[in-house]
Parts: sequence; structure tokens; C-alpha cells
Amino acid sequence: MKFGIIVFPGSNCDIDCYHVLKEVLNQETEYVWHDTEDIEDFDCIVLPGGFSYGDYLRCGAVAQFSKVMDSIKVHAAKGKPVIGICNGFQILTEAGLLPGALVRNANLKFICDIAALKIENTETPVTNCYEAGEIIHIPIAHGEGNYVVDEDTLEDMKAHGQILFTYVNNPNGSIVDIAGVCNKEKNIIGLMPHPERASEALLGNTDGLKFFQSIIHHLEEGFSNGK
Amino acid sequence: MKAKVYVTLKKSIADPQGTAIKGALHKSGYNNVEDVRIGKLIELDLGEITKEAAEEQLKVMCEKLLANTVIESYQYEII
Amino acid sequence: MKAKVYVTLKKSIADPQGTAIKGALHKSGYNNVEDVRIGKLIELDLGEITKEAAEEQLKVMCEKLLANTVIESYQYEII
Amino acid sequence: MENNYKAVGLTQKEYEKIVAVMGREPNELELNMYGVMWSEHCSYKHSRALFKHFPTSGEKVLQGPGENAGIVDIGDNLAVAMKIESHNHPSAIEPYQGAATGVGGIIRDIFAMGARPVALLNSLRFGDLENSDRVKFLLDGVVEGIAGYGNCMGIPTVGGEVYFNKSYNGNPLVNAMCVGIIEHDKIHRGNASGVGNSIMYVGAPTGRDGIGGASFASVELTEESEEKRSAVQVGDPFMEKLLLEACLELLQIGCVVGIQDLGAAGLASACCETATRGEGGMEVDVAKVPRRETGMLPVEVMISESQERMLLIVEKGREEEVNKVVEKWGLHSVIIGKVTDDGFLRILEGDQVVGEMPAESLDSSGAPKYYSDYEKPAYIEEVQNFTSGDIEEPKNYKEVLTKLLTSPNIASKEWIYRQYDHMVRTNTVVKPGSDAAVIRVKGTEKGIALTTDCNSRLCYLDPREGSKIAVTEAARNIICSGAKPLAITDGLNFGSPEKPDRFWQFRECVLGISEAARELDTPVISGNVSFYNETDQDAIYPTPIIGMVGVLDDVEKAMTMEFKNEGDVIVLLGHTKDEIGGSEYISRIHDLEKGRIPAINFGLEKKLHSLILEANEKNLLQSAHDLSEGGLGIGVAESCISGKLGAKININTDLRKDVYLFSESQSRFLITVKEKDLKDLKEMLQLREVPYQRIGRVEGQDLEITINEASVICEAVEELEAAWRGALQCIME
Ligand SMILES: Nc1ncnc2c1ncn2[C@@H]1O[C@H](COP(=O)(O)OP(=O)(O)O)[C@@H](O)[C@H]1O
Ligand SMILES: [Mg+2]
Repeated sequence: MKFGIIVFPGSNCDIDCYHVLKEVLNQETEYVWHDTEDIEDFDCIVLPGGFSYGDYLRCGAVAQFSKVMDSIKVHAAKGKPVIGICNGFQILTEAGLLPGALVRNANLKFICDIAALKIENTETPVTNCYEAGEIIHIPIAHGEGNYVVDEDTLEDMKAHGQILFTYVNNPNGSIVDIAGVCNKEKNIIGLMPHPERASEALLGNTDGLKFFQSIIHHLEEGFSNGK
Repeated sequence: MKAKVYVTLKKSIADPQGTAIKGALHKSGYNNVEDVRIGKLIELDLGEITKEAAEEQLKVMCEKLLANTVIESYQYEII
Repeated sequence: MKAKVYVTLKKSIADPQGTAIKGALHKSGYNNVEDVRIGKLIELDLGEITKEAAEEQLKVMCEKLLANTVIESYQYEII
Repeated sequence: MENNYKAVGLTQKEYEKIVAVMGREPNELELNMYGVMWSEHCSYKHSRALFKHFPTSGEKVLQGPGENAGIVDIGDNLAVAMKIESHNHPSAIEPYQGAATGVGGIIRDIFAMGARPVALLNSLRFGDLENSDRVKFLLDGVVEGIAGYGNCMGIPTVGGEVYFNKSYNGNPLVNAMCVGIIEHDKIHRGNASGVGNSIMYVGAPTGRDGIGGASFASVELTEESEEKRSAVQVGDPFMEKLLLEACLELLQIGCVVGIQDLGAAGLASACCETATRGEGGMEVDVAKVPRRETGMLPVEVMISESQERMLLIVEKGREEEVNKVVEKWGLHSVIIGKVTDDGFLRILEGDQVVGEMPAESLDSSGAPKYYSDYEKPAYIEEVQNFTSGDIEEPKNYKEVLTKLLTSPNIASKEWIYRQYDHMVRTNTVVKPGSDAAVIRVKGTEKGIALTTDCNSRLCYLDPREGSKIAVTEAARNIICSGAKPLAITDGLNFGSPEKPDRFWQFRECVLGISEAARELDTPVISGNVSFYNETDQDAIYPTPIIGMVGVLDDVEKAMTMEFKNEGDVIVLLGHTKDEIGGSEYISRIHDLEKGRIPAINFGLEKKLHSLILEANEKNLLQSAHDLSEGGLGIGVAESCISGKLGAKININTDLRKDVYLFSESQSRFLITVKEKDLKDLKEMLQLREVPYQRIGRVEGQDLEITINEASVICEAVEELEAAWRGALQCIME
């Protein structure tokens, strides 16, 4: 399995994702500079958190034009997983790869805390190791994590099981407490919480580990099925 | 050619910042204020191009970058 | 009475956001763009008051709350 | 010309000194450069003479004061770079940008040494929060500014402190501290060495930022220029992030011989400092300096304080390598000059020399040094006239406890640190909310502990003893996390050094810090001085902020203050005495800021430190918390609240109940231990002759305090928590 972590100017959770995948889970992992075109090699692409291009204008607005984004679209079209965490999620919505948008937290403040999340759908590349309805605790750190989407799309998302994580105590005003979603095909995933920050006992909590283990499991399954 | 672009949140999207400012204005005694919405004003200097070219560029810039049309509307003005 | 308030950074104040957007536009091929500055557009519904009252209120609101006059300038328009 | 010296903030004597070193009258550019370089901020002319008292060296010190940051060894070829810096005046004018650019500046100091910044802290002081909208506005803006910058940089803000006192009504304090990690052999310094090497400029273009105010001679400036100058600098954390990554990458490839950030006094300061630390001279061409604005004068370019800029001294012939790395990060670098050895800082505009000064004469070695007069202020005697008998014992202790818990000085600071990303980089082992923060050092088993401390009320009542307390409190916080204190960076915030009573406070504090730092073996390796924090009416309380770092050899052994398990035994180490002078208790409850402050006994203090570290080493401790503001009463409540557990406390004492509960006697720790470990611990305590008292047990969901058989407080921890946690937010929203 080979993971590629995209580095945009201003990414800063790239090293955190790398650490978990490479050091904690022993996966083959590489950083991918934002102007890279060839990402054929990678089984899974991670768009990490941070402040790509300073998050100026809107979070993720400028990063969507990076060269690598075109390749990511191709990668995704093949059904390979693309995971956007925090700023990565914002980039995916800006790029139109995921529905909805992320706007300022309802309290207008940046929030760094640990959020309780409910697993809403276990049949996805990032949740298959969790139990349905399981409550996990994952750090959040964002100023614009308030998910908005129009009613029709929301209904459609519900119908297709596209809501993956919801907040138990909504911190930011997200519609129907949404913390993470996916596309209809379930291979493009975006979430505001940071599972990479909850993957080592030393940091107080390992609830995020199953997120990454799910991906590995999913990829291995896929390969053993000859896909 | 210079231009101004106005980006505003769509009506259906809540504007917590606007609401907060409305609250602050009420607290300062402006109880008449019924609504406040916060948008962006983007001033561009497009250099030496024709009005038509400017018009064309602005439309694409707005659609692709300056506004997120999922949540925002835009207007522009060439000056 | 409705009003629009335009808040912009003073000329002498650096606008990192504008500079970054200019960079993005250049990268997208709009090399003609010479300058981008980002400001705020604040739309207010002032309720049923006279134009004079609105005028008066806006001035104070801008000075005290809507603009940070240490680094920003403002303009308003009653519509 | 000679009349202009006043306009740049120089005295006639200073002007004469300039004429003497130059052998002629300075031109306008030169005069302005002397003006900013000899300002208090850059030259430390009033404080430098006292710094000789600080212990600054030691076995572990790799870099003492004098560079961009101090560096202390943590073993395994690794070291910690640290520095604190104030941004008080800018934050008073524009809190968001003032605080943000303060953070930006201190981060540059750290990576200018070649260190990777890994943590930020901030120490804040504001006026009377509960009664002033202006103070709320300042707090709100400052916190948002710190968050805005630090979060975007991806450097966790893991700790700090904030206090409110009316002495800061007109002068808020914003001190930011940054800590970096570096390998011993990768340390870089701001040296312009190697004659002929290139001076390169990287980062944001130069505008007229931060030029203005009294230190600028306006006489011969054009009106346009005048109007465009702005005292407010705007931070661009994105640019700084790129600059950080580009610089650290550049330092790896080895073509950079010296690196210096552009901070106060901009190019003027960076050029002359690197020149004097290197070959002695430098030539720069202002025409080559990238600009944001048109029509800038050479002098404006030289002293501009635009943010996010760095100066590199690059091996001749390797400039292209620099360009390549810098461009990868979307930045540009340009050659603006070269290293010389003639001892002059020469400013060119194209091929015309527009200024030429002996470099040494500009920087702090050449700047004047003053031995200011000092005099003990009259208030000192007066405020010490207080005994605990002067106040009445309260009737309702529950009320007192609640009122203390909701004091903005004691209440939870969560409203603040929730806005700071304190977890990014996945190293934060102990998050804000305990005594000291702990971050791990990836690739090793080590951790480093970080804190800032200063009780300025105590420093006001007795600057010498108060500043000793600041140092020991910092050390106690480090100890409570299980780490060994290593070194200090100090942020000295005072009123005008030209007033003998203020200067007395300053001097006393420097002496107090020096003594404590020597006693605790924590040398002062960097710091910052901010004077003139005063308005017409009043000066701030003397505020010598102590930033301290400590090391844990095994980060798994990091300790926190919260009670952990039902049934654990609570032990109080140290002596509790009638020492409520200067306490939060008499301030908050009795509205008095007076009294003799608690005394400190370094012998006992050191005994306690080594005992706690050893007991923790042997895994005997479940929690440790130092007692500071609010004394035992608040200390126990905090440990209950953070552990979500109750406690039964039972005390016998000759002291009055309120005195016992809220005395701020020094050298005390609250620890918990498992019943089964108690015997081992007692043995250690007795062997080392450490005073201790078993005061109770972790139990239930209520905090129950009984003194001399009488119940004093019995309250659900949940209630206490609600009061404590909600107080700041409630005031702010
Ligand atoms: N301005 C701040 N920024 C970040 N953390 C803060 C700030 N103020 C306080 N804290 C955190 O809140 C906790 C309590 O602070 P404080 O009461 O000053 O601790 P102590 O009395 O042990 O020095 C600490 O963990 C501290 O780091
Ligand atoms: Mg403490």
C-alpha cells in the first residue's frame, strides 16, 4: 500500500499524517509536492490539514488550482481513495469533489478541542473498522468547519449514506451536526476532525487509529479481490 | 482597467458574522437595525486591457476563484 | 432604509490576502492583473428611518464598529 | 541638522558622540539610523549595565544572550532554542495585528538560529476586565491575533498566562515566547563572515511599515511620504510559513554562512548586527531592496519594520542555489550587498553612497550605556503595613471560594487556549490547563516542559522577592510536570527607566531574578526589555515574565495536576504560614493590594524539587500541583475540577481558617499518591527531612474541607467547575 500526502504551500498537518502512516502504522508513505502531475503510484491520497495558501479569500480556495488537483481527479475517478482532513476537506469542497461548503464557525472563533463523534456509516474506506453508532473522541482545530449544504443535496446525501461522522455536541454550527462526508461512490472522503492527532497513547487517545486502519483494510480487501 | 467585485453570501446561507454585528449595533443603541450581512469587496487592477477582455476575465475569475458559487453570489463593476 | 458600507485597508497598509490572490490569478494565467486588494462589503437594513438619520448613524457605526480606523478606511452609500 | 537629533529621539550628548565617532556631522539617513539603533528598544541603553548580574552560562548553555535566541542542551545532540519578546505598544493600538506580528517576530528569532519552532507560549496582562469594554476588546483582539498567526504557521500554542489588574488599564502587555529544537551542529548565527560574500534579502517586500512616531526626523521628508507611513504592521503568517520552510531547507544545504531576521529597526539593525558579529563591515544597496510602495526614501527602506523578511549571508558564487530553494517555496531572493572588512556599514543607492557609518558605533556595543539613578519609591513602606488581623474572617467560605474561582486571574483560561491550536504537530503530551505544558521530541524518548510565570502584584509590593517568586514558580510548574528546569528567557516589562522609582523596581527585579536563577541553576539565556509602559497617571506593575523550559528524559513520565483515582492520598508538601500579603484572596475578596509578600527559602525549595522528581522517577506520584494564586483552597479545587473527582480534606491548624486556606506561602506542592505507595513515599520524605502533611483523600464527587473538626466547605465539584470554567467566557460574551 502506498500513501501520498499532498503538500501545499501552507500545509502543516502533512507531517502529522506522515508520522501516523509511516511511523505508527508502518505504511509506505511519501510527501507529494503540490505541482506534481504523476501520482499513479499511490493507492491513497491524503490532503492534510493546515492553511494552504494562507487560507486567504476562502479556506482551500486557492489550493484547488494546484496542478496536483487534476491528477487527483483522475485518481479519484478510478475509484481510489482520496482523504481530505480539515483543510483537505475544505479543498475538496472548493474543488467540487465533495458537496457543500465550509463556512465560519457559528461562534466566529477558531476552536481547538476534542470532539465526540458518532460513526454514521461503517461501510466506507475510513470507517470499516469502527462499530456502527460508536462514539469516538477526535481533536478538532478549525475556524471554518461549519458545514453547509442545500436541502436537496442533503436529502440525497442521506439517501446515499454519504454522512460519515456527526458531532455529538455540535461545536461549529454544521448542518445536522455533520463532521465528515463522502461522495456517492464513497472513495472521496472529507472530515474536519483530525484522526491523526488521536493515534498514539502518549497523546492521550487512540480513537483515530481505526480511521487509518480502515483505509489499509479497505485497500487490502480491494487488492485481494483483484480490483 | 480597474474593477470591483462584490461577493455576498446567498440569502439561504446563515451569516453569523452579520448577526454578531447586528447584535453589537443593537447593544450600542441602534435598535432600528433589522439586518446586517457581511460580504467581500475585491478591488482589482487589471492592467491595460480592453473593457471586453476585462468583462470576460472577471466572469471566469469570479466563477472559479473569487466566489464559491455553492454559497456565494457575485457582482462586478468595471471602472 | 438600506445601506452599503465599503471598508477597505488604507493604502499604506500591506494586504497579504490581496497579494496572495494576485499570485493565484497570475498562476491561472491572468498575468495582466497588477493589483488586488480585499475589503469588506457590509449590507445593512436600517429599518424605517429618514435618510438624514441613516446618514448620521452610519458615520458613527463606521467609526466605532464597522471599520477599524487604525488600518481601514470606509465609504457608505444609502440606497 | 543638529536640531534634528531630538526628532529622532536622541539627546544633545548622544548627538555629540555621533559627530565624534564619525568625525563629521551625520546626514539625515545616518542620523535616523543612529536614532533607531540607539533607541531603548534596540540598544538596551538603560538596562544593559545591569545584565551582568544574570547568570548566563552553564554546562548546558550552548548559546547565551546576544544572539537571536538562547540555546540550551537537552542531550542526544539536541538542544532547545528559546526566546520571549514583547509587542506591548503595537498591541495597544491594534490588538489583532499587534499580537499577530509579535508572534511572527519571535518565530523568526527561533528559525534564524536554524531551529525548527515547535511551540509557542504567550504571557498577557490587561486592565480591569470586568469593568471595561476597552479591555474586553483588547483581550479579544490579542487572543485572535495570536491564534491567527500561530495556528496558520502550524506551531502549537501550548501555554502561557494572563492576568488582569487595573495597573494595565492604559498599557496591556503582550509577550510571546517561541521554542525550537535544533541539533548541536546545526546552530546558525547572525554572522556576516567571509569578505565578498553576498547579502541576500528574502521574504515580503519592504513598505513604510512601522516607521513613524517620534523617532523619525520629519523635517526633510516629502509630504507624500509622511502621509503614507504607518505605525501599524500587518502580519502575513502564510508568507512566514514559506519563509520558515525555505530558510530551514537552505540551512541544510550549507551555502548560508549567516542568517538574521529583520525585526526592530529593520535592515539598519540586521546589517549592522551581522556586520559587527562577522568581518566588521557591509555594503548594501537600497535600490535593490524589493519594495511594496513607490517613492520610498533610502532612510525609509533602511528602518522600515515590514514583517516576514530575512537577511542571508551567502557564500559568494552559491547565490543560485539559494534562489532555487527560495523559488520552490514561491518566494524570491535578491542580492542587496556584500560583506566587507573595513568596519563600515555603507549604504548605497545605485552607485551613489548615501550613508557610511562605523558599524560598531551603531549597534549596542557602540551605543551609549546609562547607569540610571534609582530610588526606593515611597509606596513600598506604606503597602507593607498590613497584617491578617486587619481583615475580618469571612463567614461564608463557599461564597469566598466561588468568588475566587470566578476571578479572571484564577478562572479557567479555556476561552483563550481553545482558540489556539495546541495540538498540531502531534507532540503535545500535556495540553494547556495543567501547570506546565509538555511536548515530546519525536525520534527520542524525551519531552520538554514549558511555562511562563510572573505574579506582578507581588513584584509591585516587593520587586526583589516578587521576581524571585516568579522564577521559583516557573520552576515549580516545570517540576510538577516531572521535568528538570533548564533555563530561562525573561520578558522584562516596566515603566520609564528615566524615573528613579521605576528604575529601582527594574533593578530590584533583575537582582531578584539573578539570585533565584543562580540558586535553581537555570541560567538566563535570552530575554527582552520593554520600558515606558506607562501613562500620565501611572505605570504598570513591574512585570518580569519568566519563560522557562525543562527536560524529561522519559516523556512517558510526564505528570499533570488533576486528581487521578478515587482513594488516592493527598499530601501537602512544605509549610503553610500566615502569608496572605499580596494574595489573590485579599485582592479579590477584601479589595486590598498590600502586605508583606511570602518569603522564599531556596534550601527547602530545592529539596522539594529533587524529591518530587525522584518520587516521580520511581512512579510513586499520581499527580502534582504547585500552590500559587489562591493557595491551598484553589489548588485543591483545581485538581478536583480537572480530575472530575471530589476530595475530603481534613486539617488541624493554629492559623485562622481563611489564612490557612488562601495563604500563598511559597515552596508548597500538592501531590497525590496511591495508598500502597504511601509507605515508600513517607520514607523518602523523612529521609530528606521534607515537611509534609497528609491532608486528605480523593473521594466522591464533592470537595469537603474540614478545619479543626469544623466543616468549612462542602460543595459539588460540578458546581465549582461550572463557576470556574464559565467565568471568562461569561465576561467575554
Ligand atoms: N494566554 C494563555 N495562552 C495559553 N495558555 C494559557 C494562557 N493563559 C493560561 N494558559 C494556560 O492555562 C493554565 C493555567 O494557567 P495559570 O493559572 O497561569 O497556571 P499556573 O498558576 O500554574 O502558572 C496553564 O496550563 C496555562 O498554560
Ligand atoms: Mg501552577
